[in-house]
Amino acid sequence: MSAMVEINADLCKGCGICVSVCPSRVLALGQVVNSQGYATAVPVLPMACTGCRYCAVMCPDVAIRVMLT
Amino acid sequence: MSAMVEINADLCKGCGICVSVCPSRVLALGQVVNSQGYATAVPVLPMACTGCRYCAVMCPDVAIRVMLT
Amino acid sequence: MKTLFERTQGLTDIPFHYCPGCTHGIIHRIIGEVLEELHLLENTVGVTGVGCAGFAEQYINVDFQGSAHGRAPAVATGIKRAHPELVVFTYQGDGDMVSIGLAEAVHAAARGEKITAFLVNNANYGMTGGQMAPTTLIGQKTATSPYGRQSEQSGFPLDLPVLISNLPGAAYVATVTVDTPQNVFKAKRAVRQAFKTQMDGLGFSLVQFLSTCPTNWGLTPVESIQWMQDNMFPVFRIGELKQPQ
Amino acid sequence: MKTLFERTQGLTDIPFHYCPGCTHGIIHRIIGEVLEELHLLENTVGVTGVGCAGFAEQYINVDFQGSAHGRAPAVATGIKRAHPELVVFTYQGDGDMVSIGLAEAVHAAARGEKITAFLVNNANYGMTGGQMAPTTLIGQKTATSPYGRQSEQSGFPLDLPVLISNLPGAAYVATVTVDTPQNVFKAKRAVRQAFKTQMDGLGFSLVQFLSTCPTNWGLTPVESIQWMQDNMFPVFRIGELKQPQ
Amino acid sequence: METMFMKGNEAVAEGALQAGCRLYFGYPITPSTEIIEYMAKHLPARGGTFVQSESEVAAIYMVFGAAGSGERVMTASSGLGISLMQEGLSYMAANELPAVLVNIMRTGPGLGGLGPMQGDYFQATKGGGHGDYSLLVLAPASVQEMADLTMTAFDLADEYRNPVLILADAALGQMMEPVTFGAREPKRYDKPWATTGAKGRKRNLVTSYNLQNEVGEQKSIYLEEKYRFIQERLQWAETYQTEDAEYVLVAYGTSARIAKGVVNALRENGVKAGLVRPITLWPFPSKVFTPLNERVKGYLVVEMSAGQMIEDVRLSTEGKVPVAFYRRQGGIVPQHDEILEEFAHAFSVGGILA
Amino acid sequence: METMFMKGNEAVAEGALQAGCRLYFGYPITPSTEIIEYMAKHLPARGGTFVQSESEVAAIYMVFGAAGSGERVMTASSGLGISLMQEGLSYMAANELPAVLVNIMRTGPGLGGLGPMQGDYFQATKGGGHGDYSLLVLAPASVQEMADLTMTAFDLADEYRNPVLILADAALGQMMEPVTFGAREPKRYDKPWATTGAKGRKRNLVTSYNLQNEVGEQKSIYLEEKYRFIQERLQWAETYQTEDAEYVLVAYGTSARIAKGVVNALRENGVKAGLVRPITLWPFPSKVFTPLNERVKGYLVVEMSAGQMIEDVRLSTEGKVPVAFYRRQGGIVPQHDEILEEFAHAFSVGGILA
Amino acid sequence: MEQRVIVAGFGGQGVLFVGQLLGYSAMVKGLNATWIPSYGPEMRGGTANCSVKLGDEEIVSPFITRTTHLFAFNEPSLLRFLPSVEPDGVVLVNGSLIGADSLKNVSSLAVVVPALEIAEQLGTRNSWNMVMLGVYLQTQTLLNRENLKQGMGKMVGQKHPERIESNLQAISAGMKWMSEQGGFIPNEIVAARH
Amino acid sequence: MEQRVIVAGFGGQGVLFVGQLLGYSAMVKGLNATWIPSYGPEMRGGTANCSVKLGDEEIVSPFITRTTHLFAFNEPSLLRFLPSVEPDGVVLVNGSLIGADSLKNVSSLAVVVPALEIAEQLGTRNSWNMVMLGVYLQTQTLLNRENLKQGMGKMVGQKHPERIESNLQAISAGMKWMSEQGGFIPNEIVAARH
Ligand SMILES: Cc1ncc(C[n+]2csc(CCOP(=O)(O)OP(=O)(O)O)c2C)c(N)n1
Ligand SMILES: Cc1ncc(C[n+]2csc(CCOP(=O)(O)OP(=O)(O)O)c2C)c(N)n1
Ligand code: SF4
Ligand code: SF4
Ligand code: SF4
Ligand code: SF4
Ligand code: SF4
Ligand code: SF4
Ligand SMILES: [Mg+2]
Ligand SMILES: [Mg+2]
Repeated sequence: MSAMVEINADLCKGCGICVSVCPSRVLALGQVVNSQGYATAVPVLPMACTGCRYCAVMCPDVAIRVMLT
Repeated sequence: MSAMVEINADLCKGCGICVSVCPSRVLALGQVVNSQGYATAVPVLPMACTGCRYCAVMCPDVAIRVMLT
Repeated sequence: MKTLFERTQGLTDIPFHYCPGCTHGIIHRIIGEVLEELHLLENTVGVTGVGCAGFAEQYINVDFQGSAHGRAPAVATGIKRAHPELVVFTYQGDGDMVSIGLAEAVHAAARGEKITAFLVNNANYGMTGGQMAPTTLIGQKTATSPYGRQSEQSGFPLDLPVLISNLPGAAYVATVTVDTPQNVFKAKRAVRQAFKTQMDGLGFSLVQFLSTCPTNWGLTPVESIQWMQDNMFPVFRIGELKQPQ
Repeated sequence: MKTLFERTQGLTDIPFHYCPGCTHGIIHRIIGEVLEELHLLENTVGVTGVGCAGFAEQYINVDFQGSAHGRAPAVATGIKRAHPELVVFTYQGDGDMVSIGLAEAVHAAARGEKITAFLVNNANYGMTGGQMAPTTLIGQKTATSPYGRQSEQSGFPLDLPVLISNLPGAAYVATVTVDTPQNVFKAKRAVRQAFKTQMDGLGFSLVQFLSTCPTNWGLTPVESIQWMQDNMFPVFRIGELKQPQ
Repeated sequence: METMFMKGNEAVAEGALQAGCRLYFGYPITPSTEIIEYMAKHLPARGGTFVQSESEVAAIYMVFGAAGSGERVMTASSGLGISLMQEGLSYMAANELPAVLVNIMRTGPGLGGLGPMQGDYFQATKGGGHGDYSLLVLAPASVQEMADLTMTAFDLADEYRNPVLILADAALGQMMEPVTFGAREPKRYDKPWATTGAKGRKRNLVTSYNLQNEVGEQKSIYLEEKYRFIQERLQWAETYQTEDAEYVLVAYGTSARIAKGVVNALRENGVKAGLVRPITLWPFPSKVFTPLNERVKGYLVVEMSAGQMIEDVRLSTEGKVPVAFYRRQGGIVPQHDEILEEFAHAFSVGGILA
Repeated sequence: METMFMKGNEAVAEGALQAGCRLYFGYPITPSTEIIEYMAKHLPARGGTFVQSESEVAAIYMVFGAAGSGERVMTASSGLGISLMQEGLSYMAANELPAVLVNIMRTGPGLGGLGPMQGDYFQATKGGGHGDYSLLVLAPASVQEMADLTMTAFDLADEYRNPVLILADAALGQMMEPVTFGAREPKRYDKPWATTGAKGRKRNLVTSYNLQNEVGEQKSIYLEEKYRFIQERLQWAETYQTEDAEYVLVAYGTSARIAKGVVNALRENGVKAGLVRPITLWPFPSKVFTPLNERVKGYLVVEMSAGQMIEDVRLSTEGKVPVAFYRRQGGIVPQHDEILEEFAHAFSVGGILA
Repeated sequence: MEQRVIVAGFGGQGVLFVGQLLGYSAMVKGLNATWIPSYGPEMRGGTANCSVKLGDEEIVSPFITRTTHLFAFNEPSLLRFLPSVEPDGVVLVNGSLIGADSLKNVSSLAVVVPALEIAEQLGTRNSWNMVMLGVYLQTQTLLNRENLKQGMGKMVGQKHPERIESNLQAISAGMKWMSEQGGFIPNEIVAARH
Repeated sequence: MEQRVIVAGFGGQGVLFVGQLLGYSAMVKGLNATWIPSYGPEMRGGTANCSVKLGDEEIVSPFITRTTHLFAFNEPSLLRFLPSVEPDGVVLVNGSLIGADSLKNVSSLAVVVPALEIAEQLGTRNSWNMVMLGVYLQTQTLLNRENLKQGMGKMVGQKHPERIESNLQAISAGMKWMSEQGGFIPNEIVAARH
């Protein structure tokens, strides 16, 4: 089983909080700008995700889903 | 020297507080009704007054003067 | 002939209109005396709330502004900020200050406003005929708690000095009583201390007086003092809750 | 495939309009989650104050009334007294609850009103562009304290939970933070405890959240969390100040 | 059916109870105090809830909350307290919340005095709060009407989803008269919009914020149309001897009682006088004036204020008929003889003074 | 003399400073916030005192206290906050306290929205508080006037011992325009009635309570006469192209700016149109209408409300001339073309639409 | 026919009670009635008064400009309300508090009632105001003792039957005293006139 | 002559600044000018716009119904305000955020400015909005570079002369770019038109 993090780019505002709290450095702010003009967060090291949910718990826009596959 | 208590019958409302606090039982509520309809306090044992001022300090209508003669 | 006690210059000549035995009168007198003793009669502005206390402006011999119900601390703030050199005090009932005027009172304390507030707590709304106040005791019958105040419906008596005494802006906070000559002297000392706190620029000062309302309590004046001692003294924390360091 | 974390039914589908990184969003979410977990979504009425927080009604998935600025505790009282069987909570900013709405909040506590109040303290008025709040820290620059808040002029930060925690009507009082995942979990426990206190009919419950306002603080969201830890944590008493016996 | 000898204030309270008022939130103020005291005493026993609020501001928002969750609710005060409620009243109207409030008018402005006055007419009818809205305003003129119009007020509030204000001067609040309560059953209204917990339905929002101007304008137009609809339907006035009247006195509340005596006196002296007594102050019963404007020689407005309702009378008479004015202030009620004198003077009618 | 490019709100604040305003008490609210922020920034440096109050209720009573002790003082807010001040305003008027307040109107009722609106006209001009009193109400229509009328307001307040309200819609508060400040010296008024400590004089009382009705009535009559005196003297309006006008638009504030453009367009199309722009809303400049009523064929009132000032226009026209109405609401400003259309429709004037 | 009654005196003298009782009694008799008190903080000053109107026609105003019956329980009240009394009106005066001097200028019928003494004889000192009511009954024809009895029943309910009883006794005593003065003859001077 | 300019984009793009600069510049030139922003909590949503009117006659309304110049800094702004642009108006588009697709329905003159690229070449990435202003200068005759310079001086004061300098460089670069496109010929299609 491995964990997977999913970021809803429509909701993400690129605040960077998830990036700062992920213990496994899974996330980073990307270059792509969404329809609101925000550079959203993206999983840059998706495989490193442990499913700890820190990112989701701290995301102010509830843009993150964490799953176990 | 002896103490003397003087009650302003226009101001007195006959509340009886001075009567109740005088340690020397100098005062009592009289039978005479003033223009406001109040039976005012009168010194019934004027000579017993020690000048302790308790009555004056407690009079809500500042109707009492205490003197030393 | 020496005068041991006479009417202070701090009071006007107008007879009080208060009910017989109402201790508002004692409180007026000691405030007037302290103002006279501290030579403040020409340097002070009082602010009344609305309530029986609202007539203080007729009796205490300084400039006065009549505020709206509960707003005296705000009015006093306006005066003090306009004229920091003046001594400014409010005279308010418990309904006035603890109920409708709570926000203004607490914020003045929190701001450390350099004013003095006198709170006359007679456990009900005297002026309007004896309704429940935030200070009304549990079980006490009033015109709006005809079955006795019940905490389940109306909560618990509010002791404003206790509430604000830990605010850093509150410099001097005391609760005093006017039930005996000795306690009246103590009360007068508290009044003096409150004004001094203001004059020294230390912050907000508050003196709560426990006071009687014979008319609405349905007791004689002397019984009222007894009732106050028996029922109010255990509920409100008496003493100097906070003194300037 | 198992879901470890997904959006709660306690939130609507409408995206938050809050600024990037504003922790109002975290607080919304945990309230929504607790409401869902306690099966309260069909049994609850929320009341918003005015402020950024005022939009909570769009997002938290229960019946809502939008109150005027500061008056949510009074509105909640009206609802709760009309429908004691409902769970009623307020969601208010620090300007809303501690400044203009102080009287309503303290009186609701004093009455032991069986409602829950959530106070989001971001040390300023977010919605109107970052003015000074009663919670603004000494020295903090805001739009109305452009030279930094000075206690001499504006007094001291007001910590509402501390102020009311000794009132007998206040049954559960806590201050929590949303700066780390661990603290968010703690905050969520406080939310649950607050609702439970209400459901058990024990009295008034208040949870203060220390929260960020990156936009008006002029910091990035991540810097804001750091600023909150460095500057707000020492000033506001964090923890459960009062628990039901 | 029972007849009681009651104060107007008590009749208001009893009327509310009989109309099914379930909650009362309020703050004491002379000369309205008997209302809150009656409620404190009787509401709990009759299955309701009484809360003394910390202020009038809190009172109106408690009323807001209870009304928003669908219950019949009331508050009462006097001018000063009603002033403090202006923000709340604007909110209630914007949210279309039904509730009944009572203003037992004392003298103003400021702290004023405790005597009867009609100086809060503008505040009541033009909207003392911000924005375009109206309260429905009812003006009783007897203790019986204090009871009856209070009951009516609850129905109107629910019918039109709007706060209804009973506007009475202190004399009406303080006086006692016989008053009869019939076995009037309170009407029941469905309130699907109320916040009662979103069980088995979509969640309800009671809010008045409009992020977008376009939405705001739609809301404004909706309210405007509602108000116009009410204005069409709800213009109540008592007309007394107006059928053949050449002169018409216009007054409400206690002023109207005295004016009625004046009309009687004028009739005894052969002057064809009549009385229009507006019962709804908002909507103002303009329609009543339309036929009169064509044949009346003069109106005499009598108020206990510097002249407030007279503006609505002027608007209703469209400049067609002269409008004279008599008033007393400061808690003093206009006197029969004085009104007669003013009448004689305004319309140069002789021989009517004793 | 310096010309600056400023927001209307800033111009109000700078105007106040130049008028010698020494104290500001207030509470933030969009769209007036620039005023409090400007004061927080500049008042201390210019020898004054700024206090952010805990609420609008507290603000107006702080203003009360400072005004009562003789200092020039101001507060500003928007509709909701002004509603909360109604009790205080009644008190201030009753105590004849001079001060300046500013309402930067947003949309209402209730929480409303932030767009510009003129829905607080009734509240401002009829007295939203209890009792008979009036505020003096000034309505600027440009950023320059935001500054100038604020300065004037301080003088009027002291001159007549009455609170003066600047009533401006949010567009005027938020827009920037060039504004020039002259070297206008603030007038100085003696205030022997102020509470400044009773040194060398009898003590002063600032109170509004009347124990006896007779005293209350004297006070009412005194105030009434003062107001009538002001009404006689102080009716200000800008008239534009009214000399030969057959049709007159009536509007204030932002509406008036747009209406002026419409007048220009009508003139270009050969229609003799003019504009009356009331500058004092209380007293309403009725006198300006008197000569016009005799020859004008129609008035068109333009407001950003459901229709409030139109009542005063109707009262001023005494039914002699038809009064048409155009308005937008909810934060939307009436548009040039729409007004033209309404004009064409109301007065059956053809050929003026593009 | 309309009676316009003012009752005035110190607080605590039962001023409002006496007035209300007239109102209740009129109501139970099927008459129209209004009662209005002076109210508010003046009461702190210790005086009180109320106006009662009774009659078979609609009562337009509850206020009284021309008084038909004045109950003056103390001197300030007498001085204050005397000017409003009609030439053929009746002034009922509490003789225990008001001296003959004060009545010098009274041109209407003035009845000085030794009410306290009468009540003391009954052993119910506090019922002196009921004695006054008894005297009043003899000066008019709208209300009689039975009306007052029923009014009292409606007013205080059946909770204190003994109080009603002692009140009625005092009323009777007042009636008796007045008839001993020769009864009431409209527009004539009765024994009690000063 | 009256110019009616709308500047619209995301918060943080300097929308209000650009608009105010136009106002200040007009003022120092002795023209009339009004500026009005959209304001309030919509800004939380991340968009901003303002309306500027400039001209030598009295400006009656600060609001714009027919736009002569639209600065569209992002796509939603373009879509929102395009309908208001006059047939002979000018649409100045931030080419770095707005794709050619969005311009399909533009019937007025649209100038797509590679503003970010130009600013980056200058080494002042953030001054791309000044580049837009430079382009604008070439499309009208009311204001020139000198006016903007003075307006900027009045607006930001002498505190940051280096910022003024770099802004002016960016303006010049924008002007240069536009003139390289063949300059502005009213009612004709310029190179940049899509
Ligand atoms: C806004 C407003 N609400 C209500 C009142 C009526 N009112 C006058 S005094 C008072 C209460 C006074 O009680 P308190 O402050 O305890 O003073 P006390 O008379 O007991 O000394 C009230 C409710 C008022 N004047 N203004
Ligand atoms: C009576 C009233 N006064 C002022 C305002 C303007 N106002 C709206 S929100 C707000 C402050 C909000 O600050 P806070 O409560 O701290 O919430 P935040 O936006 O910081 O979450 C103010 C002053 C208002 N809406 N109503
Ligand atoms: S679940 Fe944990 S490890 Fe995975 S992305 Fe989120 S914070 Fe990182
Ligand atoms: S915390 Fe949420 S909103 Fe912020 S960057 Fe991460 S996913 Fe986006
Ligand atoms: S001074 Fe003392 S002893 Fe004399 S009467 Fe007063 S209380 Fe009694
Ligand atoms: S205490 Fe004063 S008022 Fe009371 S009885 Fe004695 S003298 Fe009279
Ligand atoms: S009512 Fe009570 S507080 Fe007021 S004067 Fe009388 S006794 Fe004193
Ligand atoms: S202004 Fe502050 S509190 Fe409001 S949404 Fe933005 S960051 Fe959050
Ligand atoms: Mg009290
Ligand atoms: Mg905040």
